[in-house]
Amino acid sequence: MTKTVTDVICPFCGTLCDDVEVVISDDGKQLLEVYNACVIGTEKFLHSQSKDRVTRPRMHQPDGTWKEVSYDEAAEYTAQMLAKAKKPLMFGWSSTNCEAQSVGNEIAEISKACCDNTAATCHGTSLIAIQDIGLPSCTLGEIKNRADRIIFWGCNPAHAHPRHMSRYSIFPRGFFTGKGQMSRKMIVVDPRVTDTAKMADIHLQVEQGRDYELLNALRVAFRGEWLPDVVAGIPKEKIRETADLCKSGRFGIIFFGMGVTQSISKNHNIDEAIAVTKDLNEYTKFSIMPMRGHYNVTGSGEVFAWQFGFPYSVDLTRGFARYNPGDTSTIDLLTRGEIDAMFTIGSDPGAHFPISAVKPIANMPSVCIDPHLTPTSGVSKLHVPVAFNGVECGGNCYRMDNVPIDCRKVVEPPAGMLTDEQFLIKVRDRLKQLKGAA
Amino acid sequence: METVTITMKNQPALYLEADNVSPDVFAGKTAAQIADLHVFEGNAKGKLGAYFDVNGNAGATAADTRIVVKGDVKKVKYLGMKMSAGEVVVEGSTDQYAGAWMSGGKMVVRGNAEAFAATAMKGGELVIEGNAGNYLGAAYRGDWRGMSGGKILVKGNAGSDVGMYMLGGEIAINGNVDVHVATHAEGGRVIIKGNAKSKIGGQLVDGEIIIFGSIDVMMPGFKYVDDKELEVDGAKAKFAHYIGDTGERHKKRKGQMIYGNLYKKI
Amino acid sequence: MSEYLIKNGHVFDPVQGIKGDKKDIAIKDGKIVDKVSSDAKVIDAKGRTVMAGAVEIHAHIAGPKVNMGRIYRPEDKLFSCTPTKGMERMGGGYSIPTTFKTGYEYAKMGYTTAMEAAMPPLFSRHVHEEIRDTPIIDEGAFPVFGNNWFVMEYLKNNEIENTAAYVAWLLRATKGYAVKLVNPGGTEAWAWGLNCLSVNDPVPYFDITPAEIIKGLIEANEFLGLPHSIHIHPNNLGNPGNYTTTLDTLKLAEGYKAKNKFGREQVMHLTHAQFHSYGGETWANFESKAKEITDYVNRNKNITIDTGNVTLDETTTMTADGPFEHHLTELNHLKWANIDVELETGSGVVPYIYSPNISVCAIQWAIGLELALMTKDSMRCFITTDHPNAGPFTRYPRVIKWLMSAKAREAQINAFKHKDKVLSASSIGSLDREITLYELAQMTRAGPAKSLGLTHICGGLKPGMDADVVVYDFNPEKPVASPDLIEKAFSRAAHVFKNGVEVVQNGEIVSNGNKRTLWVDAKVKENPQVMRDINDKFLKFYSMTQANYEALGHHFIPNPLAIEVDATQV
Amino acid sequence: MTKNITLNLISGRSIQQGVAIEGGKEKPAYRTAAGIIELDPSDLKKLGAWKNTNVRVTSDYGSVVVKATETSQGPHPGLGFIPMGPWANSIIDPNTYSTGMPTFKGTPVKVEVAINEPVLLGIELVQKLCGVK
Repeated sequence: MTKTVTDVICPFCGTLCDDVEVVISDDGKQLLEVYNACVIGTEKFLHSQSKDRVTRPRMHQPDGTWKEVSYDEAAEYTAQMLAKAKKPLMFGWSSTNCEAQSVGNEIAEISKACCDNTAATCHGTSLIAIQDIGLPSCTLGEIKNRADRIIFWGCNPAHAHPRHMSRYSIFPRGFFTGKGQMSRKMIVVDPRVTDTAKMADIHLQVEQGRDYELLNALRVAFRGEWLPDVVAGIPKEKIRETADLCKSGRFGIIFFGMGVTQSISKNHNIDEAIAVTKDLNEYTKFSIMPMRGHYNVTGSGEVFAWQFGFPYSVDLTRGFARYNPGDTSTIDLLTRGEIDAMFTIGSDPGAHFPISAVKPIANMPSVCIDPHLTPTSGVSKLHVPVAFNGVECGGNCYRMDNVPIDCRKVVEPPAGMLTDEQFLIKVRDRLKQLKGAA
Repeated sequence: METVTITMKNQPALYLEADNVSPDVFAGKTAAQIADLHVFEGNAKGKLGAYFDVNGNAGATAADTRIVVKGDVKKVKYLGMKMSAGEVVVEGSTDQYAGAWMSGGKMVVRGNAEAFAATAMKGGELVIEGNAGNYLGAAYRGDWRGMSGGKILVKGNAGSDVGMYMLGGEIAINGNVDVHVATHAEGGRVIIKGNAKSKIGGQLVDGEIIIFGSIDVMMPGFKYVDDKELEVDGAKAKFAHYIGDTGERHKKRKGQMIYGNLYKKI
Repeated sequence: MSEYLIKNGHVFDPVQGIKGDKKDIAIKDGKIVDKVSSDAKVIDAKGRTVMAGAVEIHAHIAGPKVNMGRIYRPEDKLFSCTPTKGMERMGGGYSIPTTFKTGYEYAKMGYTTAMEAAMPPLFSRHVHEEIRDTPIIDEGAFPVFGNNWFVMEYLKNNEIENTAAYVAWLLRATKGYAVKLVNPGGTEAWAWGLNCLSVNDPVPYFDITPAEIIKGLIEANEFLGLPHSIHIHPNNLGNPGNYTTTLDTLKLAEGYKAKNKFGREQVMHLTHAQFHSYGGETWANFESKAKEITDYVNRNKNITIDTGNVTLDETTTMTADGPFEHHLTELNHLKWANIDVELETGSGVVPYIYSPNISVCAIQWAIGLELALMTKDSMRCFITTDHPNAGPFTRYPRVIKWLMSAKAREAQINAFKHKDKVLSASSIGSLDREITLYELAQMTRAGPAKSLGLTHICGGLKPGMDADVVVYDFNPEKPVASPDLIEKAFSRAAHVFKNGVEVVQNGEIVSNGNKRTLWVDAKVKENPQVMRDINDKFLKFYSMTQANYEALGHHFIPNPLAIEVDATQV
Repeated sequence: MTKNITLNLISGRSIQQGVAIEGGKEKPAYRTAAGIIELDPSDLKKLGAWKNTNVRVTSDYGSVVVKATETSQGPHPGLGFIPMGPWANSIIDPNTYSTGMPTFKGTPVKVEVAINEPVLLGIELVQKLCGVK
């Protein structure tokens, strides 16, 4: 006999689909089938079952081999490393739950560390822009029920958020959008003819790195001011047509992604996109939303914010919280040679940082807490495999629109494996002894 | 004016935070008391004297205190932070936040200064004889109140985001600048003797940008109006006059829209 | 649990009518008791003021818009973050403090209970996570109902019983405490960029008016017999001349009597009245209508209000009144955040600077104080700053100074750039009333507790009540040398006890206490139709499944205190 | 001297890369999904390479061998796409302009045919570049 678990939350991307169904074996140990999830989400659930999975902490030996150690020994190494370091960096947090993040923040506070999440390489620059001019936004249900103008700017949901368009943005029939896709106009801005762009009513194939200029041109068009003939490779007629299409909607939304946060101008691209949104609220109703990638990167920012006051790039080394990307941000800390110990959890800087920011990690005391084998675990001194969040343990996480959803545990982790939170509690308690903290 | 000379003797393994190195903090202190001030290397609290030789006593007030910083301080942050008077001379290059939040006095960096120099400067003078990093004379994150007064002179080049959210004062750069100049500015004046790349004056509400060299790509929100002759530190020259950012909000005076101004030498 | 005896203090307790008499307060097992054994720890309160722990009836201290404020205002924390200190976690933030700092600051001022004023139901998990991380103080949260699709659809057909059943379900699903209305109908209109500026403006599509929503929710609230009445932020907030909208709103309560077992007498609580007592047609002839508002309140016993005092600081405005925040950003051009919430509500956030050099700000300051000074019954007017909207809650001691000292008010008036305009646009200059310590205890303890239906738990020092006790370094028998000493005394309490645990000593945190989350568990008759409607809306319109919406496990609310009401027999 | 072309390189998510990272970064499937550069047909022609031949991509910041494939999301002449991962990150511009964000998109690169050079596995590549076994 098998059991079906419903209303399961997919822990892959910020879309946080919560309608997944999972078939598990009677003893609750095996995950057999996955329904409703996208191909990536399905792989995420199924991979947790792979037989070749590492189930115990391992120390990296100079000859490249790995020596298995106990979780207690792993916690000891981690606590000692954090206690000794003058400027440890605790990075990641996006693939773990808010409960673990809270314990992590306590550890960071006791060890006076820098702490940062994967916004560092995805929407960190969006946060800088939000701090500069705000964020008129809404929940995804508002899009589903009201939106008739959908803009995807520098993002490719067809690949990065596979169910976004069907659940929230393009296809669903909502309260005021009974005709679904027919009631919406879709605009895509991307230097490539992406699979998302192929579906659009209007595709602006912007010259890469000129989003700032194109966004500015839209604002100029709203005000009917003079425009050059061509901006960012787009003729001004096309720009004015797009501006009018935005104005003529009842409720519009701009979704934006790495195309703008990681291209030159970075925060300024988002800043100008938010200004575009603000302008459009003088003619109709418009919102804007970052397409957050990691399933709980948003949650990490929320927890950092209510506990320390800043959403990422937090520096606690002076005993109180400071924030200034460029100084306290992970990539700069690594490439500038500011830190002397690296603690990674729920993310893979080894694969997703520029190599010049990865090399320092290989040359300092380092811990990688991750259920997978990754380039980060490959260059770290200690690898601590843990239970899969959202599959083998529950816990709260936040969707790309900041809506909190409590993840479900669907199967037991392999015998004797700890969750992030359980391991972090070991580290915290040991660290308190070392630091003689209350 | 009394002079205190601090000379780097023990390089920090990481970076050093020396926000106590300012005339305001030194004022009224003897060399010994100054050596006893704290500095931070990461989370390790140490003494200024453990890293620097300290010679000379400070004057009674910030105004009559002059600080000379010698040796390699490339990895020292916050020199001259929040200074309100007196003088700081850094003989070499220094790291981030040189003269950040300064409100008076004069700071000279003979070499280069890294990012965030003169953040939210209110007054006084900062001279960087080498190159300046990013966010020179810019606002702190999230603050709409950037540099509001004082003068910055960079003899070399400057990085990106010069004068973001600038409200007043003047920034002069003899060399070239990287992208984004005077973004969101609502006053003040930025003079660039060399070349500018692109994204110049984006979201400019008010204020003035004068460029002697080239601009790779002009923002679409800048509209040519006329040619103007301007006198910039003594020398007269002819400039193409643009107003902008025409996509941005602007104040009105007597029903007249007040735009920011960009002048490009012809 | 330990015993305490607080000896010889001047006790002010409206619940028992004690007006400063020298009295001992005994604490045992977390409760106030008549007597304790000889080994009770003795606290000498001689020459000091003793009151119950203060009760915050309206502040924005936890949840999505508060955290948006923290996220998007790093400059609010610049140079103000505080280190770990003994019991205390790191803190930071001036107008939007971190959760830890929030709990500590309230406790240090002698506050032991606080209500989060607006919880978007879809975000209840977030609100409760922040409440969990706010030490010491007991907290509850008000879910917002004034723009909720279920409510508008039921009330369109005047279906009170169904509305009540839905309210009960949502209070349980979100672990909410009371029925909050914010710009009823107006925030739904804002989803289309519109607004409802009077109680009779129709809500787009839903063909219902704010007036019908308000009356309907009063009836549903009293049908259930909830501890608190409806708690309303009326339409047309912050606009010159809006006092007429406020009076229209208050009049909707006429003829309704409170039905509940908690001793609550009002059927409507008007919050941050200061923002709703404006005269004039433009900012140029902007003036106070505090007299018109308080005249009405003084005449009608079924209303309570809180002030929303402007503290003349740089702060961060945040409200579920989405259209208002858009209006504000158009005025001051500062960064604007907006969060529209599907089927339920919305909100906005904009920084604001109340400058003493701007006449409107100074007049707003005057209005807030007028409201407190012109309300005759201090059991029906409570001190708030609508934190952080009119100013941070950490300014309460300063507001208390202004209320207790005409001299302090005069000094501030003289400091205004447009003094004459303030005096002509308000009557603050002619008010010589000075709030007594007993009235202060009414406005900050007994009053709000009664309005919230918590009289049996907090707000007083009667044996049997929770031992929330505060000792202030303030001698009521000595004349006050300088008004600033009032502010000083109420900024940092000498002793604070929360449920019998000493949490503050000489203004320092000595224990993180054992904070509780207050919520209202209302039982109603089975209502299959409402359950069907809920089911249907989740299938068709919500972006989240009903099962996940209703999931609010123990890890969010480790220490709940459910206030139970039974409406099955109605 | 071998023929080469210069392109503007961007990196980013692809659904195959997404599936592969969840399937295991130690597996060859990850290399198949992300150890590639998607080129416009016209650029393949300029390079004089068949699709699915190995090429060396070099920038001011490093050099890496990947398999050249024909883009399915074109045309985008002059633009090369390497899915986010160790291969792209061996050569992208790490400059953050003091915002904390590297310039993952918009790095000028040179592409040349390298038929006989192997495309390394993800973890292998990073370990090699970091000089660890």
